[in-house]
Amino acid sequence: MKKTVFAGFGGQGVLMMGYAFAMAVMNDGKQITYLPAYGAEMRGGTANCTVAVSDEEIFSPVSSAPDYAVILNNPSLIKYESMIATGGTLFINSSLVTTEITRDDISVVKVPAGDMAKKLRNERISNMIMLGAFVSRSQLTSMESILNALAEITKGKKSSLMKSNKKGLDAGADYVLQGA
Amino acid sequence: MAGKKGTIIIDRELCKGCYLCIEACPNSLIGIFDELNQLGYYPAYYREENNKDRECTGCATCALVCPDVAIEVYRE
Amino acid sequence: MSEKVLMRGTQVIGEAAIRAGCRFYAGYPITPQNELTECMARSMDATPGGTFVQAESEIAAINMVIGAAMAGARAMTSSSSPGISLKQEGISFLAAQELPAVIVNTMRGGPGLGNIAPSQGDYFQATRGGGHGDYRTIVIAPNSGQEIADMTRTAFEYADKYRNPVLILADGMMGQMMEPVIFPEPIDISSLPPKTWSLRGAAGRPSKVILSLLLNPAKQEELNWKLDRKYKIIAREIPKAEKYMTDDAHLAVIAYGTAARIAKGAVRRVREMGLKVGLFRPITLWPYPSRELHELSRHMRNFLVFEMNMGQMVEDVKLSLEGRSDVHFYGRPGGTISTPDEIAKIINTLYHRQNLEKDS
Amino acid sequence: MQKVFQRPKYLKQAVFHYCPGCGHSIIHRLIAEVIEELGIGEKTIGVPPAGCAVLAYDYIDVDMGEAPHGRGAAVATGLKRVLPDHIVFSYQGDGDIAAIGTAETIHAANRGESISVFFINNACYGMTGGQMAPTTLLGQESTTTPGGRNEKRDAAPLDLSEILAIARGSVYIERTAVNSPRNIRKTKRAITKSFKTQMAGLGFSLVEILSPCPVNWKMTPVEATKWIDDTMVKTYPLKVIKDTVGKIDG
Repeated sequence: MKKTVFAGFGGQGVLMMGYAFAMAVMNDGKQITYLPAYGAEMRGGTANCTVAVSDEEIFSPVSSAPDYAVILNNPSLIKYESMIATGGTLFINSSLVTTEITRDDISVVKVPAGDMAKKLRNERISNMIMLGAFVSRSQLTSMESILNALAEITKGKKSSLMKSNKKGLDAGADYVLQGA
Repeated sequence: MAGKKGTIIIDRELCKGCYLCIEACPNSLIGIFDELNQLGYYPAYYREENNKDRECTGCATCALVCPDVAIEVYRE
Repeated sequence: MSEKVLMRGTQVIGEAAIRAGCRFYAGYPITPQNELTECMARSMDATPGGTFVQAESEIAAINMVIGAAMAGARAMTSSSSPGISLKQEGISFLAAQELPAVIVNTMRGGPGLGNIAPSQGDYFQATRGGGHGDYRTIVIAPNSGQEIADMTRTAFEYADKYRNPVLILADGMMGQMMEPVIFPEPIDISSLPPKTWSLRGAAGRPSKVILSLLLNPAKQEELNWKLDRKYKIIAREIPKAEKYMTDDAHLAVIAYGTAARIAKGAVRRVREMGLKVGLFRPITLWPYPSRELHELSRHMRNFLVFEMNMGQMVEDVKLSLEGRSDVHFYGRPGGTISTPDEIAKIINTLYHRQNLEKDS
Repeated sequence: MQKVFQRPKYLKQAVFHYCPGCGHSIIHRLIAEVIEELGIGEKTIGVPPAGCAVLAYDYIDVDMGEAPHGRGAAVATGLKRVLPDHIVFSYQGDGDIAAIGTAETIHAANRGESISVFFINNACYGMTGGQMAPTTLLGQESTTTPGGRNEKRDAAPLDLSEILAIARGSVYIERTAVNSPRNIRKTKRAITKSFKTQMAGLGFSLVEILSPCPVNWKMTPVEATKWIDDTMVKTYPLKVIKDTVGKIDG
């Protein structure tokens, strides 16, 4: 059983990352649960979701000690850093997350997703860059599954969207492979 | 309506004695019966025997205002 | 259409309802179940003969459901705790008029307006009738996306079969969580048995009336006896529970819905530690699966009730066990969600305090 | 001689439980007559209220489904939406429609639900013993306005029909009375028009009917009919309040 938290502020595509990941894992034939945190407010504030992946029945969809955390803003880092399980991995968008990380019992993958997205001339794909990095490092699913899931989710939308999504995913994956 | 002849039948057991029909009858042909009915009211009755001068025309105004559908109206 | 899809609990209810032949939905916005109302708006538009009404209040919504049920449609409304309180008048009428309908309560935390976090604070309201008068609603408490899909259909079937309102008791977590679901095939509503009692106009038959005002006490008593006989039949026919690792257990945790998932995780943990603990999960809350629970007390003397409230179901557990076993309780109210670790600790402490390890 | 007036086909053979001189049974009869004349008896469904007319189903011989107090328009909405080819009417007293059920009524009107609403205004809560209703006149005594309705203490009467006329989905609203032969005939025409409006699927229609309640008004039936003419119509003038339907055939 592996649990991952995706967190940031609203509008960063946090829930989309979790959803695409959950769908990819489901299509891989594994058990999954996806639990979005929902607030009374519709805009602003923090957004997060928890995805649990397992070969067996999943009991609690909530996680008090996630194995992975993909963090896109400072407030979320403060909230989740202490919760990550020992030996777990923390992914941060280092273009936005500037708070110092104090734990030394977890791995930290810093991805300057914001800057990378800017370079790719599409600031909206930083979540895809983070997702690419996460998938590449965690190996919880394959890039192919993620692409298929995204294609299913964006079905009926502009094909350029899928192209830019792929660009982001690849950039994130490459960044990790080059030894971030 | 001259010449038209009509008549009414009041079901005394349906009548609750509101006497709206008495008020409504243009020819004052309805009266109050002096015996209680089973509901405990003095029912309205058609004064058939007293209408030599003013005859019922079957205009049905009495039936129209009767809240208890106690009146049937016949006309030639 | 046995395709696996990833879907939110509230939307699963909506999709399953349409597939179960639901053709009338009226609702009013309230978090955390708005996706269900929105899903019904889209689905009913796309379903021939389907009607969606966004009502002006919860009260209006349940009363529209009364009208639709009188007309013979499979009808549903949904809300969350405060809105369900408003619907209770209508639910009482549905029970008295013996009208089938499905009501979904995605429970939230606390009395009053409370909060929108998952909770199980409406157990009493759901299982004791909820509104005025001597009646019962059938209460189903699913704990997974798949069970929501399957039991939503069951809810419509029970509603029609027993001519009684059926409540699907979920909570914010059940409603918001996405899980893979395989939906049952849609039914053909023309194949459903005709509702000869419904109001369709008095063509070729005497007129009839569906009412609940019975000024004659003898008639009222007659209806109440009739309802009571029906409830006894329901209590015999449909109680349902899941047992998990109870065969050799010295202690069973009793929990439903979201709490049962957390409890199952906890049972798994303490099993790894060598503790003989199982889980008893009621799936119908009314009628309560008392007989099955009673059976367990033949070889178990300790039960731990875990609820996301301060101890409501614990009363049904005690009634079922009739003093044959020790009943312990742990709960957290107000929308707080316990973790499996937390429950595992409670189980561990209880297990050793009761000297259950010596039983092995 | 020919029988020219008799109990209509859709009125059951039953003795009304209403007090002497009550307007409810006149209105029941008119509805039954119109249903017969329009030939819609086999596809009409009525929704009776809580209040004196709660037993309307004992008299009007069509399918009837009872609504909780005030919820008639919502129950009628559910019925009509499932059975769009049927004729659905709700029968509601002033407390039912203008106090507890105001929201359901206004919104059904605003949605333009194709239903007929018969709003019986007797300026009091009849069944519960003559308390103040939202329609009680200023100065009128009731068991809860012992010194007469006082605007400061008890608010002014609610002109529900006028409010409903503002709702965009209402197409025909008329106020009539059943206190005289002439008004009874007018009321019947209004009921007919309301049903025809529904048959044509034109939208929400309502007939407000001023109806005598001699017992709670502490008057004789004849005095009560006169009180409507002399006093009640000053607050509730008899008129067509809204009509976007115009002449309707059939």
